[in-house]
Amino acid sequence: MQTDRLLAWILRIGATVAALMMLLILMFLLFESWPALTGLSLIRFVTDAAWHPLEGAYHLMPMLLATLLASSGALMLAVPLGLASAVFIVFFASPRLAAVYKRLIELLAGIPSVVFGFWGLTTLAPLINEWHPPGASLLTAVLVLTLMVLPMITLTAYTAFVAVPDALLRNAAALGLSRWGMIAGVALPAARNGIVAGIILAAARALGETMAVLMVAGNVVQYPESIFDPVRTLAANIALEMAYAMDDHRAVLFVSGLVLMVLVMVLSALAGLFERHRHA
Amino acid sequence: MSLHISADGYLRFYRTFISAVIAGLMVFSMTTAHAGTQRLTLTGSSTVAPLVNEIARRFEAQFPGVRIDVQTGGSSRGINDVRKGVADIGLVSRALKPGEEDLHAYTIALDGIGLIVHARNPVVSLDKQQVVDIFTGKITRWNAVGGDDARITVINKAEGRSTLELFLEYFQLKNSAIRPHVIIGDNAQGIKTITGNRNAIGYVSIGAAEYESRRGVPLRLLVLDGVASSVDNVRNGNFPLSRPLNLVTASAAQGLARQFITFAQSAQVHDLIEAQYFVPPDAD
Amino acid sequence: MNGNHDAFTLGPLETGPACCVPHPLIQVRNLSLQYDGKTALDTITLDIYQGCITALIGPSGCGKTSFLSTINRLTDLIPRCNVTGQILIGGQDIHHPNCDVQTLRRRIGMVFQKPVPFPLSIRRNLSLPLNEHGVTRKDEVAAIIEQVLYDVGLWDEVHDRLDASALSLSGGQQQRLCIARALALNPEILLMDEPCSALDPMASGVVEDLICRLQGRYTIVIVTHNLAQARRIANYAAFFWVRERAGQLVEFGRSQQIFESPRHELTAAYVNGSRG
Amino acid sequence: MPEIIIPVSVRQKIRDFSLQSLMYLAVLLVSAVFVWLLADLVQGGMAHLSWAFLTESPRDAGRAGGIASILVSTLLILLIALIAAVPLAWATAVLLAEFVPIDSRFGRIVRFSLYVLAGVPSIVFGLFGNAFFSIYLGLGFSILSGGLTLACMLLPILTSTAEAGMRAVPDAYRLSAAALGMTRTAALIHLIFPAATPALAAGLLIGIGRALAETAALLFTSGYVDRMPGSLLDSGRALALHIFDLSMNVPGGDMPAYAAALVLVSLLLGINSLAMMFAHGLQRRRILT
Repeated sequence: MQTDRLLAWILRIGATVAALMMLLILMFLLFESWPALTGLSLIRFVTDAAWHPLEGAYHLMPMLLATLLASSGALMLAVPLGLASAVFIVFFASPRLAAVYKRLIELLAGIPSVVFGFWGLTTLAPLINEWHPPGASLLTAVLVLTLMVLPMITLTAYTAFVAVPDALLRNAAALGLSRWGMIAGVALPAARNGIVAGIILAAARALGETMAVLMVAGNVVQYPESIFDPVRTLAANIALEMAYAMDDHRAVLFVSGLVLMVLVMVLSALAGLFERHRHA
Repeated sequence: MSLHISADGYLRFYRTFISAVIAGLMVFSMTTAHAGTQRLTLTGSSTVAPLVNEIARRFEAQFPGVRIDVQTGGSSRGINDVRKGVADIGLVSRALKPGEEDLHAYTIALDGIGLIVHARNPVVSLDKQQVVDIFTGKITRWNAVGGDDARITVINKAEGRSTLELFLEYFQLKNSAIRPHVIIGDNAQGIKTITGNRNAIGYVSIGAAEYESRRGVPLRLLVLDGVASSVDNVRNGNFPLSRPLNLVTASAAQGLARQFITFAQSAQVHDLIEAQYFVPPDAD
Repeated sequence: MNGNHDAFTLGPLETGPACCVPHPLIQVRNLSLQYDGKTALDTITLDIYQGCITALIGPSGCGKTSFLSTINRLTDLIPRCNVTGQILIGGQDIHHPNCDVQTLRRRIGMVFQKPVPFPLSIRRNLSLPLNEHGVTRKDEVAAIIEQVLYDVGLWDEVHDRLDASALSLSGGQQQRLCIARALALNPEILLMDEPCSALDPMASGVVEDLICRLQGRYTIVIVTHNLAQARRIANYAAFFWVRERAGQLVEFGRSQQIFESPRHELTAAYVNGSRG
Repeated sequence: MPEIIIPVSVRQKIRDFSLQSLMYLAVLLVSAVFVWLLADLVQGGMAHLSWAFLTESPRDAGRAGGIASILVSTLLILLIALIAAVPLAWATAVLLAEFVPIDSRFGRIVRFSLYVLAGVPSIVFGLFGNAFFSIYLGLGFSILSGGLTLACMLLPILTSTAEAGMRAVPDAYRLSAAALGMTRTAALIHLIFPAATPALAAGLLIGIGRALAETAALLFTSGYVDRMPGSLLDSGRALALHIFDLSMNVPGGDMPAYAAALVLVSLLLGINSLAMMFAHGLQRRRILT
């Protein structure tokens, strides 16, 4: 009994430390962004002429917009592709083919972002450059991000589809629904919450992705006029400028980190909500 | 079916694994403790870094037990890290600015900033106004300056890079006026981008550009206002866009840092400076 | 696996004084139990006699299993489970702060409905609890293992493969191993929660036979849905009934009396098969 | 004029057919891109890959030589991360799975906090690591601060896999062990941990994969000195960061970058497969028992 109590206390301390990690990170981000949050008026992130930190201009909007554009573009491509892949695995492929394809998607999920970025840099960007210079662009970033979040969407949708009770599908089939009628009318609604949660998590991942985007997006701070224009995302900006940022500039970078973290926190809380109501 | 064996086996595996890890770490920390290494951390300009790396190797060879680590990130990082105490010596590829009087700078070499294009780009020279027009987006195609009929890809340096600051200063531009297509950090990244894009133009350290082009990298330094971007022109003071390469410390250098800086300023490393296509400071 | 092993007939038990004496070993006084504020057992008062087999019978959900787990305080493991009232074992209150729950559970063996062999070897299944209770001398452990395996009639079946996985045993063998595991700690009391219901009839018969042989040496409390079995093996029977979702003790007495001349009409209806 | 009426079944068939074609198209596209990517890596990397590449340290900014020192640094960063994260994560998992009720307030707070931590972008971990470990704790750019930053990243994934693994162990073991008078600690050591081992191993491997793939969090914590590290306080360049640096900053660095990427991807795919094997074994085993 005494060993149990001792162990419980040790574990409790460990768990507390683990839980406090989040708080510690948040605290440090806040602490480092404090000069910007108090010293600069926040409206300057919107009203300053441009992003020229060394000239004291901290216009964050183009980067925020680029971040949102790149992520939503990636989702627009990855959601249909991912759903199609999941439907294929669950409802169409032979067990053998399904296993092979699912394995392929899992392997894709295991490829590190730097390799995606490298591939985008050496293969995709030159191709797009042939078509419409400069190659490193919003489009390249969207394509690379698509590849990165696709496995996530596929695998969560797969899990959600598999969790749909067989009886439901058998009943639908007994009613004479075609396979697609069954998928669209029964399986998709039943798996909806799980799929949505997966998509939200993918969005969070895309928003926070740094290296791959940094390598292929061109990193010019601007409002893109076309998908061939280079852009810089918030995360890439941190990676680019963190090394030499000082004083206000450094604080602003921490603010953008904070913005990213809050965005992602909201998204994961939302995903958690959907996850919880999966069977409701 | 003999699951119990695997279960017991796992326990044994845990123990072996953990003891192996601990043993490994102990051996590792012991070897390093016995070495009694003295360490210098240098961070900053990517222009200075390759040179300092070479100097550091020679220094380490002469003073065993010393380890010198060099990381890039731009001159501003060098200043920043020195002030924060993260680095012992900062690498800064320009003179100290007003507001940086708290630091101590030691010049080890001179360098220039040259405009570069791909080796297959027919353009060989530009004047000051053409450069300004290209970088501010008034000229967008190469044929306007005697090149191919192709869109110009403008490569600009990221903020915090002294190469950018000098470039802006010389052409009397504001960074906000420049219309870039690609933003690069280190010199090497600029050179790499140029070699991957026939229609790009950028500017980097002359030393770095010469070093790479002599190694067969397909790039060309442009003639600016009739003056060739070359080490010779930097040496004889003809090239307008030149700058000192400095080692910077937070307080007057002492101990190992002092030793290293003295070494880097001595004639023992002139061959290294020449090999990187920079100019030793006392040569002019 | 096949059930043939279970047809093996048991050898005689080496016993101490095999007797069922009307001396209360466990005294349950006004025991109530709430899960999450909802009453599951309502003021049970009951004596369980030393060396006897007491069968707990009644419909599903009437709290028999809950009652069983209050005796060895397994209810401690269930969050928001609240036990009030008294249980005295040999006159000692098991909820007294000085009562060490590990020692208590050592004195009280428990056998569950589904056999739960640990995913370890047969030998380790028996030696692990022994080691935990401080029996570490190898020869001593080996002797106890042989003794208890012999007692439950497994020795001849498994003595040549003690290091095989316990999961490789048949269902009936697994259940007997679990009984042996409980016996190895030399308990005074055995709690059995429908020990035969997950087994096929053949294996069930072997285990029932075993329980009968344990009578006298141990005080046994057994939950069973099999009335015939209760009638065959029990000295005493307690009939539980569920009223407004709370289990209550309706009638307690010698099993002959409960089954042949029940005093309460619910008991009569239940044992005659018309209710429940 | 007779209206052209398409019967429902025909309309349905057209719809089904077009949906099905689109689906197959998507599947083909995804497979093709994957094969393209892998083929590129293999083709680009094989030529440069050799035994010497693995055993020599990089020279000339990585254009020549190999990746030996990079591998050592990567391994050390990984070790630090695991040594820091595994005990903490598993302790938390044990507490959550074995000691507090699933819906207790404490458990919920810890779980929520880790859930949020799991979503934090790696660059934000990098910011934190730089501010906390490198500057505040004064560890500078070192393998130690990089490893500790990674440890924070691994905490949620290690905890959740371990908790799930322990929850999957049947309650019957816990009850039986308790009924035999065993302490929880004893049950944990002798029964639950061994039974949960495949899940723990799978989680560990997933964590290792995550750590090996990480770049952004290491950029400002472990730094990118490409020399053989002499101590844990030296800066060391991780493999993923080496690929980044070669491809971004080194003219003529593409070939070694391909080779390094091939090494990293092979490593990760191997680890990934191993993790899947453990997870798969776990499923099969649950059916068996």
